[in-house]
Amino acid sequence: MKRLAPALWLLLAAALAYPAGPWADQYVLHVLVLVLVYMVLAMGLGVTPGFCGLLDLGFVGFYGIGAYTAGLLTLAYDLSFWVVAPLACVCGAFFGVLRGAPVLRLTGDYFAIVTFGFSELVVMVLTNEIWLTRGPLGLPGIAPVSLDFGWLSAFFRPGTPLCYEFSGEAPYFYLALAMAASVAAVLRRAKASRLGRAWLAIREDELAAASAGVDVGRCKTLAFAVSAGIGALAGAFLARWSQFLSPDMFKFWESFLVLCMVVLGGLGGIAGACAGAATLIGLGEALRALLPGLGIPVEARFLAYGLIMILIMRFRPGGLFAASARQPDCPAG
Amino acid sequence: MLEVDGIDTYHGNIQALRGVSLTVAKGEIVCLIGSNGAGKTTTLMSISGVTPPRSGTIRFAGADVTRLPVEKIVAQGLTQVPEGRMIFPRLTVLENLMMGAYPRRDKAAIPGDIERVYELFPVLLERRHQLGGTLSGGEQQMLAIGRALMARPKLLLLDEPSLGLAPLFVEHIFSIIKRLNQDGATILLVEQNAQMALQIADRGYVLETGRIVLEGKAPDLLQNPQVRAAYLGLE
Amino acid sequence: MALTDVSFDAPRDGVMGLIGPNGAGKTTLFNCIAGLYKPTGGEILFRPGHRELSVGGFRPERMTALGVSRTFQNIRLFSSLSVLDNVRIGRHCRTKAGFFGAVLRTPGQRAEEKAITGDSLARLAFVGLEAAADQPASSLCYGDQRRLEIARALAADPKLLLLDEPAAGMNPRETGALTDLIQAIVDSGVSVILIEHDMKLVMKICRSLTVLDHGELIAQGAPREIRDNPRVIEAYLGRGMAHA
Amino acid sequence: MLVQQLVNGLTLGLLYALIAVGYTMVYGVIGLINFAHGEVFMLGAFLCVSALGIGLPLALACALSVGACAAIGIAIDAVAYRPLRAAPRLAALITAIGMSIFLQNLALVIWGSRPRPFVREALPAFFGQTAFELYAVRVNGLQVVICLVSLALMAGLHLFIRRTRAGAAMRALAQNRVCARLMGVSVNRVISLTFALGSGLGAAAGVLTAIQYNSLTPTMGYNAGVKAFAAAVLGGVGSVPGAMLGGVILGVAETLGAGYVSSTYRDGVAYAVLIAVIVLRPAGLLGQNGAAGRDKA
Amino acid sequence: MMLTYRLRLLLAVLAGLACACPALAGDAVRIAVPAAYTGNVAAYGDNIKAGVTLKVEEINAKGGVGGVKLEALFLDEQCEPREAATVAAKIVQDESVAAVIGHLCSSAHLAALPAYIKAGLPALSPTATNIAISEKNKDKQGETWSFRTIYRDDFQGRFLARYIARVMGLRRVAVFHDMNDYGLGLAEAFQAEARSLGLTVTGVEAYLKGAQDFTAQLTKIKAADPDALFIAGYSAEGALIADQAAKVGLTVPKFGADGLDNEDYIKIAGPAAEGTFLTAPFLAEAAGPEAAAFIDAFKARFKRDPDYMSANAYDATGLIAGVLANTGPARDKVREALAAMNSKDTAYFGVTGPTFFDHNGDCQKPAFVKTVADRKFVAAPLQMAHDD
Repeated sequence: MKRLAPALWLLLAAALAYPAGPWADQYVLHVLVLVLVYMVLAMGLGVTPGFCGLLDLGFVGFYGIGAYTAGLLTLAYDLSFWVVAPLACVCGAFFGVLRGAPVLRLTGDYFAIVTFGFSELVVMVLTNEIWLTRGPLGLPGIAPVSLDFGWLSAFFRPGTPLCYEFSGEAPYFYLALAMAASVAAVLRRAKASRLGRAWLAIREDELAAASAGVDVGRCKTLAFAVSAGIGALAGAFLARWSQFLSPDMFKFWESFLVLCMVVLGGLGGIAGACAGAATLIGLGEALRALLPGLGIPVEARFLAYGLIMILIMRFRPGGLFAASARQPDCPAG
Repeated sequence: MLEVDGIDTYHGNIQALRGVSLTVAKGEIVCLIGSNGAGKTTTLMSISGVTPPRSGTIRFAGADVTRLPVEKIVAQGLTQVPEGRMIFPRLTVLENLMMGAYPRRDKAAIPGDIERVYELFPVLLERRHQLGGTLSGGEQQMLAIGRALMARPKLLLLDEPSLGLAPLFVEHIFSIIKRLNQDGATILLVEQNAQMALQIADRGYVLETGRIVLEGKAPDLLQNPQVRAAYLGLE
Repeated sequence: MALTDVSFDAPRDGVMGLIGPNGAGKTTLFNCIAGLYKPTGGEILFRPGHRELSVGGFRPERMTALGVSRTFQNIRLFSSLSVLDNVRIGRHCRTKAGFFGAVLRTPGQRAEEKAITGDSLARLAFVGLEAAADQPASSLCYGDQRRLEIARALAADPKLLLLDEPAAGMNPRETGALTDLIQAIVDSGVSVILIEHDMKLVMKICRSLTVLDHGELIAQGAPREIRDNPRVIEAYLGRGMAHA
Repeated sequence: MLVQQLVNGLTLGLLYALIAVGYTMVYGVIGLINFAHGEVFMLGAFLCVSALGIGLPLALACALSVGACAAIGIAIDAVAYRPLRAAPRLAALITAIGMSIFLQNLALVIWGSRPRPFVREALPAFFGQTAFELYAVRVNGLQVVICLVSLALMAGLHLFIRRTRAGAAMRALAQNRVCARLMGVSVNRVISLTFALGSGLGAAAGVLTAIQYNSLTPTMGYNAGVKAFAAAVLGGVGSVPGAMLGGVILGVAETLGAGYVSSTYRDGVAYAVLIAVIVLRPAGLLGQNGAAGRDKA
Repeated sequence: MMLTYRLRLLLAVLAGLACACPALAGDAVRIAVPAAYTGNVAAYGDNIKAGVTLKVEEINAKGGVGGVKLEALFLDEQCEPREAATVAAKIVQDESVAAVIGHLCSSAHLAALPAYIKAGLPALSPTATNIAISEKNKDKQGETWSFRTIYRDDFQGRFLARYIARVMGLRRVAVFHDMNDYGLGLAEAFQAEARSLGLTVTGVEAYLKGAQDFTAQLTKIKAADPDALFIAGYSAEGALIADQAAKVGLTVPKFGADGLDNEDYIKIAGPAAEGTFLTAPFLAEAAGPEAAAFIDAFKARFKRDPDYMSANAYDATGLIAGVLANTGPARDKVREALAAMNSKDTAYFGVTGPTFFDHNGDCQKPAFVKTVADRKFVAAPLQMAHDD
């Protein structure tokens, strides 16, 4: 990590400079924002399997809950993003705890299937409760993010409208970057703390963790809440960025995609999750661009996508960013 | 019968065995003693082919078996009773015994062999329809040995048969090993309990950090001051 | 039913040995005391200091917080974590910083982290592993892994330590060192209950012995008496050991 | 109407069960959810229809499709799972997902995206046309055939696993791989056999589904696969009778849910039952505790 | 060695990304056709692709648009809103694209719209029928940027309710709809009109896209004893519903909207397809010689009958090509020209009849009723005038 630092700084600087320049391309920016959103999702999902060792197949449920919370609040009360995002976060975390309560005892695939069932139920509620969510008709016309400094104007020139409404991809890019960076910072700190160690202990051996004095239920619940909150935050961003929501956006496939990012990147690592997100989204877009050039019909895009996923795992089974596993080196005698 | 010649075995990139050589002649009990992590189990697993050596050769009954797949080696009559017994917990005792006979082609002789195992371990007859996982540690050890006998082994590899057993049971197991040998079985025995192992063995090897550091007749090793200090707890 | 109507009193200090043939219910008994299993009947009383608590069915982390720590028969370390982190996790129930403390790096949290590290290093030094603090636990040798597990258990400041076959798989030299370590633990004021098959160790270190067979208590008393108890010889020790 | 709905649910459930068996067998032996199994099911249906398309008789087409899928199952294992035997479990999960995407889109490229009908002319008249009416409960010939065939296949499988040497080897491998090897079991051969059997049954389910619903699309494996996966877990992963029970329960729950609760929450009822069962019985209905607890990520 | 190989691979991918934006080709004018070409609804994307491809080939055979070739870029978005938004971002930055034909699904269209409006790129959907599009397709100045060559859900829903009540004289109707934007929109409009006409709605059931088993819902529907079944969905599931309805013994006439208008419906439902009535913007018998020529050409090119999606996509391509020929490829000019097609006099005449737009970009089209007889779509014996 330390060794990478200069390269990372350079990358960050390049990223910060990119949208400002004349070379900025809306499509590339859009893809970059998408990558950042998935980075946040991958980091959020990574908490459960990466830190706690539980396979979460239903993460997208929280993404959906966050997005719809933000979308509905925006449409109904015209709240600012800065109010809506924390509310969505809290709402997501609440559902994370709610879902966590009955499954605390479960491990392995049984946990996975319950999380899967949960996310299917979330999508079903979003689809069927038309009175609330407009169902499959979706939520069009959600207001974009805006920065309202109107209250500031009171200090110098009352009445000046100091409002900047996000338009185009560039401001969203900076917002997403800030979001991803803060999530990464939060997780880094959490991971290096008493709580983070307890999470890792649970991942390694739940029974031993309990016997070592870790209150497994509480720590797991906290992990679910943190993970869900981050998912919901990404959802809130999505709602205000895409300005359109529909239940289709939160199908099971998304959970898989995010999970693939986490594992491709190397489980448990924050940088790995980000690398995984960049790889898979980049791959999808690269194939979109490359295939027609090679004379391959669009229908074959996911054929190549699946194949490449198999190949990556075949040759980097620990993930792209996996730390090489240290073997015991025992001078016995 | 078994000639292991200078094998090097690696776990990943870590070398676990360094030029281990040993021989077992027909009818012998040979024991391999050493501390935890010295490479005793790895030696047995290399012989069985589970962790094949990177270099060196293993010859069994005159044929080179060095890099054969496990099932081919087992089919030649080289059967292991693994450390920790490794009973199939959700197969019945009888099914466990039948698994021992898996490589055999002479189906007709199997029932007779089962009777023989029951004779040796009457408790297994009592429990033949019980699941393997419900047996106590000592019973599991008997089942593991019985299962291995079902393969009609030419050479029996025993890995820590006394591990985690009560003193009474340890004695029982060792007396059975002795009896098997008297009935004609050739045995390579890996043991933590050096005292008891050397008492029933013909010859012994001492393994330290993946190397054979001592070898000799069992009574000689029992008298060896180095062995007495390190492995027998006697000054 | 793994245990039937077992009653005994563990002494406040010193080592109590728990012996018996395989499948006698020794580990089950540990699991009941440590909160992994809930006894279907009867009571487990724990007296830390002058209070008396009926702790049957308490959860494991609660037992640890009350002062009962344990090790496992087949070592259960957090193998991919560092040696130091393994012990730090043992401090969990004696510390309290939460998620927000960690994210905001409050002064209290930072001080606590410092204390955790200091306390943990002290435990490592106690068992003689301070040099290995930064290695992953899985890289330790067998005997050291046993020691690390004991250090982790000690990190929770136990009043009672349950050791489940700590000498299994050790050679005489390692067993000797372990005996000294257990003695040092007892000397520091922690009571120990010890499950062990190595009778030499048991006889050397235990103040009293409790013998289980088939889930029932068959004998209890001083090591010398137990060694000559015919029931114990028949069920467990065998003739050879009785005269050893 | 209740009895009618139960009959509907049973037919559906037995199809789920037949697919679920494939999941559960593979799970039992390699401890992995073979996410590509739903795609094998889909390929089974397509291969059978293609075989009928070139004029083969029904029995031969079915046999060909089941055989080909058994081979595909072995190939999936060889390509996607075997190289990752020593890798973390989740790595294999990702290749499984990759495999699933690959196969689905392969079918899309080969057979196109448009739904295809089953070749009705190839079916005996007894199928479909005949309908028995008993006290206002309609059962058509097809439903009877599906029930009988799936029950027969599953019973055969159960006997195979319980009574044969290969079946014992499969169970032994599931319980302790190293020891099974030491008993002389060839791991790769038994795993291949498991994939072949599971995939063959999946293909059979695909053919039955294609006959029952008369429509094949490259994406048909997804829904069926997800339901069957849920059924396998509901019954207790690794347990073949459990998978059968899970399939039937899920099918019936889904049908009753659609009939009596709300048709839009049809799958929701199925998942709610699933979650309730698992929360109350954390190892599934017939699962051994700990069988699926081993996958710390 | 390995590393350098990986590095090279990475560079290759990056290079691929860099040339993702095709160089401005002066010799061609482009239209983007975003739809689902993979995934669950790929079959419908295929219909659109066929219609567009046929028209583009015909136009280029006749010398193209204003002397340059017309080129269609097919972009896969799987009908997923998120993918649609990404594809939209890609389309708008490609300056050689003069207009969009798409999206296939309403939800994808709604997700992509903000990008088109912001960039000022007109879109013309051949299939998106959701009513919300009429409100969300304008920029801040109130100019419309999204048009469609298909009528809205509410029109067809109302039309079918009236047809059932007035032309067929049926009283008790069950509704079975796809739980997506299309099916729900249709079902809601249908029910509202049915109630006002005094029809009894005996039950409303729904299914999810990709489902295969509908017997539970059909058993329930049958128990309520309707005398008509309205299937609000697409042909893939519609055909299965018809088939399974026959199997559970529900033999009432089935009604559907243009979603069922695909020969797959007949192929898959088989004999159960008989007795289905559906609305379509396109009826071979009623259309002129142009439509007949289109049908022949389509059959020759793709070996199957065209459906309404292909016909609408074919017309949308022709319409855009006509505008491009007149105004050139400037996006805002194209939009203005489209907005100016606001009456019968300025309409485009294609195989689906005249197409012109109201101020919301919506079009009025004649609706024909088809039925299935002897495994073929034919005009229903009774048609209904628009204002009936």
